Amino acid sequence: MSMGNMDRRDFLRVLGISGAAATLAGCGNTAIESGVEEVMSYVQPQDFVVPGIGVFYASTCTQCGSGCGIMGKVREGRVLKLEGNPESAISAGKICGLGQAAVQAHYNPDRLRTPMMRSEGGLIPVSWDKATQMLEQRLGPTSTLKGDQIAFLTGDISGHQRVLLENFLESYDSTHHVLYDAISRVTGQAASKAVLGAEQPLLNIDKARLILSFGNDFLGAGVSPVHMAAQYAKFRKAPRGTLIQIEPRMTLTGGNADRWYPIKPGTEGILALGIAHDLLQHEEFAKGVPDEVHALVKQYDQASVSEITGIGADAVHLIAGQLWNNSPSLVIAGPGAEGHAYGFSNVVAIQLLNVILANRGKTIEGQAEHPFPQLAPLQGGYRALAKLHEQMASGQCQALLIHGTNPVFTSPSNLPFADSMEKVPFKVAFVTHLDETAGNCDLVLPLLSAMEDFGTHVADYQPNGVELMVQQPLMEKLYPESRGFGDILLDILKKRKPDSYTAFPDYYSYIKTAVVKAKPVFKVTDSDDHFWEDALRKGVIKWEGKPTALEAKLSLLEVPKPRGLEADYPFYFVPSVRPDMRDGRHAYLPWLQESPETMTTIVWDSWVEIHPKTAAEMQIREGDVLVVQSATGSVRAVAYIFPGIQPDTVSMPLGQGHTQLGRFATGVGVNPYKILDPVFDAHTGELALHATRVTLRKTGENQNVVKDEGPTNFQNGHKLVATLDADQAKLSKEI
Amino acid sequence: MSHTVPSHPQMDVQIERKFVPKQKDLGEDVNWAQINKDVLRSLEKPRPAFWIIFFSALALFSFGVYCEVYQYQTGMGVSDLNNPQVWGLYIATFIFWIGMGHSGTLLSALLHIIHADWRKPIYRYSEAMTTFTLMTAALFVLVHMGRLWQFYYVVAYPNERWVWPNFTSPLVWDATAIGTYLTSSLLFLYMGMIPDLAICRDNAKGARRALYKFLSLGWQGTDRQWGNFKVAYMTMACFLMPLAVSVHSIVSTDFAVSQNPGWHVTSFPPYFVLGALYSGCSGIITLFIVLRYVFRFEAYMTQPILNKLIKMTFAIAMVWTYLDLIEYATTWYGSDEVARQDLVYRATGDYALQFWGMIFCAMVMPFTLLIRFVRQNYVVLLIISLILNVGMWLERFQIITPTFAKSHYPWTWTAGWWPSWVQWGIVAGSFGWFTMLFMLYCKIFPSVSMYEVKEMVHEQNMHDKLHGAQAPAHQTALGAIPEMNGGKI
Amino acid sequence: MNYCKKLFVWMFLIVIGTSLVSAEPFVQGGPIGSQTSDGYDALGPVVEQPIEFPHNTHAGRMQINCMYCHTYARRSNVSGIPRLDKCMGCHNLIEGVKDRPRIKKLFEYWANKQPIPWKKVHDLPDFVRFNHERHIQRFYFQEKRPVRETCGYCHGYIASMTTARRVKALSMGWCISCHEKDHLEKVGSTVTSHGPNDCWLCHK
Amino acid sequence: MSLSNLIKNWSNFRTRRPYEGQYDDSPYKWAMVIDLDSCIGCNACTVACYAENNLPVVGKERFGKGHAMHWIRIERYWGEGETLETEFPERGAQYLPMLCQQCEAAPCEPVCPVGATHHSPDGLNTQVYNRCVGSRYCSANCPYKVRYFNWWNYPERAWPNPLELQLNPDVTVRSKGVMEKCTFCMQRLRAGMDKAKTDGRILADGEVVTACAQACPTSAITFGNLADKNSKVAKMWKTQQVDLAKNVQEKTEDGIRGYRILEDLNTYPSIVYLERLRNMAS
Repeated sequence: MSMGNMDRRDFLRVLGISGAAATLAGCGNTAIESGVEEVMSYVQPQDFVVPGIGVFYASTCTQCGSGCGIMGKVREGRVLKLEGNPESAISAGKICGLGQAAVQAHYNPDRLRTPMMRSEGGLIPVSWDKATQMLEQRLGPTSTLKGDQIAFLTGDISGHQRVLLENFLESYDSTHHVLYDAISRVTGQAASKAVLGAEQPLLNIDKARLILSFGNDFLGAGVSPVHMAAQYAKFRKAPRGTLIQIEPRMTLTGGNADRWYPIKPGTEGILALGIAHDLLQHEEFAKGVPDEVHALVKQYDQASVSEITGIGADAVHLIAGQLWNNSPSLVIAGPGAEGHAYGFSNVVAIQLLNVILANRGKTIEGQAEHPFPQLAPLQGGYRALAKLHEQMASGQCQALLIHGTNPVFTSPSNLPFADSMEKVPFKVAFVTHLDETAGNCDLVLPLLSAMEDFGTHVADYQPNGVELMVQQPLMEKLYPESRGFGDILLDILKKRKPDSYTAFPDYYSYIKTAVVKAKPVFKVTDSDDHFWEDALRKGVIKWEGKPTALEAKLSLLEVPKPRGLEADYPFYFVPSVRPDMRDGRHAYLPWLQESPETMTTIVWDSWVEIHPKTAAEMQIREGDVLVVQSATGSVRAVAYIFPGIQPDTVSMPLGQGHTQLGRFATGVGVNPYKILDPVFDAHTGELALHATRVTLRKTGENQNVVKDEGPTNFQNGHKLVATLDADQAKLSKEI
Repeated sequence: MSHTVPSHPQMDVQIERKFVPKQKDLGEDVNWAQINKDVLRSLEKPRPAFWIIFFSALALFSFGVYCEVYQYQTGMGVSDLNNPQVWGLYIATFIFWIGMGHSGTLLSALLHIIHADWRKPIYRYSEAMTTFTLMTAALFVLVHMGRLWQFYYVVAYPNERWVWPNFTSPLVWDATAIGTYLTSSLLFLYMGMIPDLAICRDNAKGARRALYKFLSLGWQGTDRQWGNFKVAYMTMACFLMPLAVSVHSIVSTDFAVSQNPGWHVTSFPPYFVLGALYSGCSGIITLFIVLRYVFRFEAYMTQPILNKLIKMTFAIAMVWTYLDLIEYATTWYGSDEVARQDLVYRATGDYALQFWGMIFCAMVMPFTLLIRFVRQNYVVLLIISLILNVGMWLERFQIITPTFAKSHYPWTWTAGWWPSWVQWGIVAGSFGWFTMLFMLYCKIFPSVSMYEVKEMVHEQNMHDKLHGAQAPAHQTALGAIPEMNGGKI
Repeated sequence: MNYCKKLFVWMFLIVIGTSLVSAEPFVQGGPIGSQTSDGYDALGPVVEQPIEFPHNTHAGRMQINCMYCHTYARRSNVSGIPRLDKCMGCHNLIEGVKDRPRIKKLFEYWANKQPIPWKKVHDLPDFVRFNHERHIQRFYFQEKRPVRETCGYCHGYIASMTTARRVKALSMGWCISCHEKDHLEKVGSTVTSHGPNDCWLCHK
Repeated sequence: MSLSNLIKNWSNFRTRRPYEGQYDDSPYKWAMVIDLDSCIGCNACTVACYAENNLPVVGKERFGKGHAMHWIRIERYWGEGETLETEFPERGAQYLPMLCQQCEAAPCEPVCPVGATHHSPDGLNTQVYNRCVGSRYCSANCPYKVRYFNWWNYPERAWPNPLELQLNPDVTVRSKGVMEKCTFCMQRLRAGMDKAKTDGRILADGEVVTACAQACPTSAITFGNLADKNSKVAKMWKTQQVDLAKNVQEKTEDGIRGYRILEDLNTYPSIVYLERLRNMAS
């Protein structure tokens, strides 16, 4: 069968859309009718399409950078539901809630349906002709933009999108591709690289007997949660591994820990050194460790570590004891440890534990080498954005193109990105939904949704070899005026460099050609067409690769004590990242808004988490409206009494507080990005997300906290969730 | 007091009696013509006060209808009911009204069977009350339904869907029992009214006459008619007796067969029946005082009758109190930990006010009925009878709401749930509806049974005669049996 | 028997009788409704279709099996409207009728690659699931009943109609009346079984 | 009329206790095992359920009134008792995915006045939307409170165009006044069972699973056919020593994790939960 672009779209042709309207009428049609509803026939469907039976098509989830393989259930031309793709080692047939909600992004009522152009007073809908005209005028062959005059700001990007984008910039003799991710992992990656030689090492969770996690929410808002969750399930089977989580605010992963320790924010590295101090007393761990490390670690005796971190001395000893009893172990650092002025040092200290414990090669390895480095994922952070911001403010930047990121919403108040955007004469946003950043642009181009577009992706985290994920449309595009990101870039490129790109009628043919050309690397002997069809059918092209070895560098930085609390700002402020909202780009998905945040069960809102003890001291009750004030700003939110938090810490979830992003996101909650203190990592210069200090002020108002739980969150003697000591369980006998 | 008991001449004569004889239920000066006159007077053109009250009731009812229409159009959500508070005031008030409907039948049927004659002046309006409270209660069944427009699914009748209702559901029993009870009560009320309707017919003109003529079914008061009537009436009374008991027993199974703590109690059927009689009796006392005042029925609604009514109410209140306390005791000493927690929650939790309100209004207040002053002071008695009913309403409320608020599943507990204005509006509307119906009834139909009061007067006189008391001449002159007067009463 | 008793008996009989009689057409697909042009009692209205499809030619005169065109019936819940290229498969080759207005219309749709907006004739309420596949498999393939009978039990004698019209009740009682009957399990076998009695079989 | 039907099936109206060998002759008895040690509380099941079963999003105000419509909800407890004994939840949170337990002796079934909820031959509590009159008695009687009532006419607002294109055509969109609950993805089972019947076989283990089980990233939810002794679910029930027809389970040894929630109410649920484990030495 031919799977050419046009054919493929043809057979997806929506011929039963009226059937959907009938479904909604649901309880409307309660009688036997004749001649009321329409029933349309297919014109020329593929043979396997049977009305009333869903067909699954493989594709790739683009909701986060994990690059999970998905399958879309398509019926009567509509994509109805997403499932995990068993072909992909990343998702292995499973899918998270965020991924499920991608269909709502596709069918979202607030999707941008036509291009928008700025005229006096704001953005107005225009035709594509007009939009193309403007694009051509500014960016076309006659454009004089050169080098850093043009900037392309994107979020995480990989695959052929990245290649095309870089080619696009190249046509302006520019490499000014600015990557920005509001929840950046740059610090952690840099530290990993410094100690282990790999930015994102491969974590063999299932092989570990003990996991010591410093604020890494690997089951929730981590790097590849679906894959990690599957690994975690194996880790919990016989022989059952133990998870110890150390973090100031209990994350989803912390809720699953065998033992959870609240720590004073920013002292994770010191605790790690304290544990190292304990470990190095043992001969087997001490050998091979350089003297300077020994010397440094010696300062961190249990008593002082305990005082700084707030974790009992015996607990430090206990953790160390378990680490040497349960080998191989795995020590992971997470955003909780990274987001401080000395985040880099924290992570270095934590990763040092992996080296001392000789976990390298067992539970922690290097990812397989990438056969196509040009397709590899790129991730950004705050520093690049800050640099761009300066360039824009100084008027260097003449054209700004934005895709897949929303800096106006996520930048802290010390970086007024919206202001600097005003200095740029031409700003284009490529979006599916009009967000805050797009609202400040001159031209907003409506993109195809992830369910309508072709693409290739390479995941940030590759558990098994390397997978090139293929994204394909699951249905006919809903809005004729929307276009693919690749197609738009290709159109401009064709004008600028007719020789190189006229061969590709569209982005699809570009990808197909590129992938088919790479066939030899995948050691496939099929015909080109067959190879490509197979790729589309499976949604993934696999490249067998072995995990690489990690080399340890035991040069140790000192871990200074973090900035303490001041009288004016007596609380640490820990913004929490929700597994479904992430940096806020998914706030327009009603399923996710309505899905209770697991730890608090709150929906549709922002809230302030306070430890019961602190709340009692301050006489705060649940639902009291509080003003959370930092040196840079303040937000108002309801109080939620939450035992899983360090008493000197308050926490708020990120992702809410949109002023533009459709009806489901606007007016919901507040945006804590705007009260982050401008504290930067000493080594990488990244914004330290967890280093803000705040004060709380009661307003006297009290509101009903909209949450799923009732007045109690205890079982009150009913056997609902029973807990058994792991020693007594007979896991090996279970099926 | 406006009414004083006339002195009894027999006290001097009856030497063989050792005890002070009972006060007579009716005064000596009541004669048959006066009865007709007094009762028919109550059907005359109403005073302005009537219309003021009537239209207030209508306004209240209209507001209730507005609330219901709003709820019907928008969805049950406007009532602020939720998961787990799925029933709220609707079922509480439903039980309240059903309960109110029990004493009328008890008075008329049970007392009729045991020949307690003092029921005669007051049973008619009590029966009317029964009928209207049942009609009000039936409304709540419909109001409560999420899909009111499909209510006929509950009724067992041959249909094109070839499905039956679920006969194991207490709600089906409810629907059946209430339907039967309503029908029979209505029939019983109507049947008992036939001789009186004939009197009305003979005294009315125009449209009213046509109405009474139609309704009196050609009653001529012949010997045969009286004979059949008595048999039929007694049969109906015998049929109604167990029915009345069964209805509230069945209503109690709505709760008793369920899983919920505080409901899962075997003593619920008698507890509910007694509670029903209790609230019904205090309802009758309320209306007794109101009708007596409004229609100047002092001659028929006398202190001795009221006294008996109060005694009965007190007795019922005490049995109910006992059953209520025994329910708490069994819960407290029982093995169901959740039910015990629920009991503690009722007494100390969010609805403690309602709980203790109930205890005060329905358990403590009846003791005031022991005070003679209270029994004889109509204003105080009116207030107390209303308080008793408030207590009974609170009892229904605190059966339902706290149980839902703290049932088996901690996750879905609710704290301080409170009904919305829509629920209150519909509850208020139901009172308007009942008042309206009752007021209309009082102006269209005789609210005191004429022929039975006459019987009573007659029997009292006969009694006196047999026991030597001297009857007033004008009464003995009329003879024993009504039909002897040319078929007219 | 006195007057009263008589009255009661009559009233009782009338109530029961009325409900039985009024339920009858819903159950049996019977007496009310207009006549189709072919003399059938139709319960549904005449439905105007974009093309007045002559079932009588295809299923009647040509004796084409229903499932030749309604090919999904044996594989899916829905019998499905035939795909347009199915019509074209034959009509491309039938030169004789190409100039007829209905065929011209068909070619027009085909040329535009447009689906034909047929109107549903047998449209069950949205909360009902009717599985064509199981019925066809059970009665046509397993019990080997003629297709006219298998399909016709619910759809009537379509071979005599032009565009289809609803002639059966399709009500719940009507469905159950058949589900309660005993049907032969296989051709030639004496074992019988009746249709399932589970609410969730048809209600979704 | 089907008076004959009524008389013939009168015994079905009685609610019986489940008994040993009840499903020996029937091809299917759907059941579930949820491993609370694997459940990480990620809410993937909840969202999958929204997608599969046309659950309406009710919005903040209505959610706050207790009108949420999640057939499966993740409950998060902090402890077994009434308060937290330690300053912090040291052993993490206690996540509990709670959905309709498809009780064998379901309290909801006998009380429905119209029989909208009844026991299906494959052991599920059905909910027939169009039969429901909205008396909410089932919800009042459900100890788990997993029945959700359509307090509002959700279709009016929950799917602004074109969100309604996502709706699953196999599942009715419920209008106001109807009770609804988890169906174990009956539409999937029905389609699978029909197909299997055409092929003359019964469904293989794992051939059809519920949306929640399919999505669950840790495979904490195992769904299958208890009547098939070789299915994974049946084996798990057996090793966990939970018997469908018993209300008090006899365990031969300690450390067997399986239990059913609120079993002492004699509801005989079809879902076995496996106890959460914690390394108490850590």
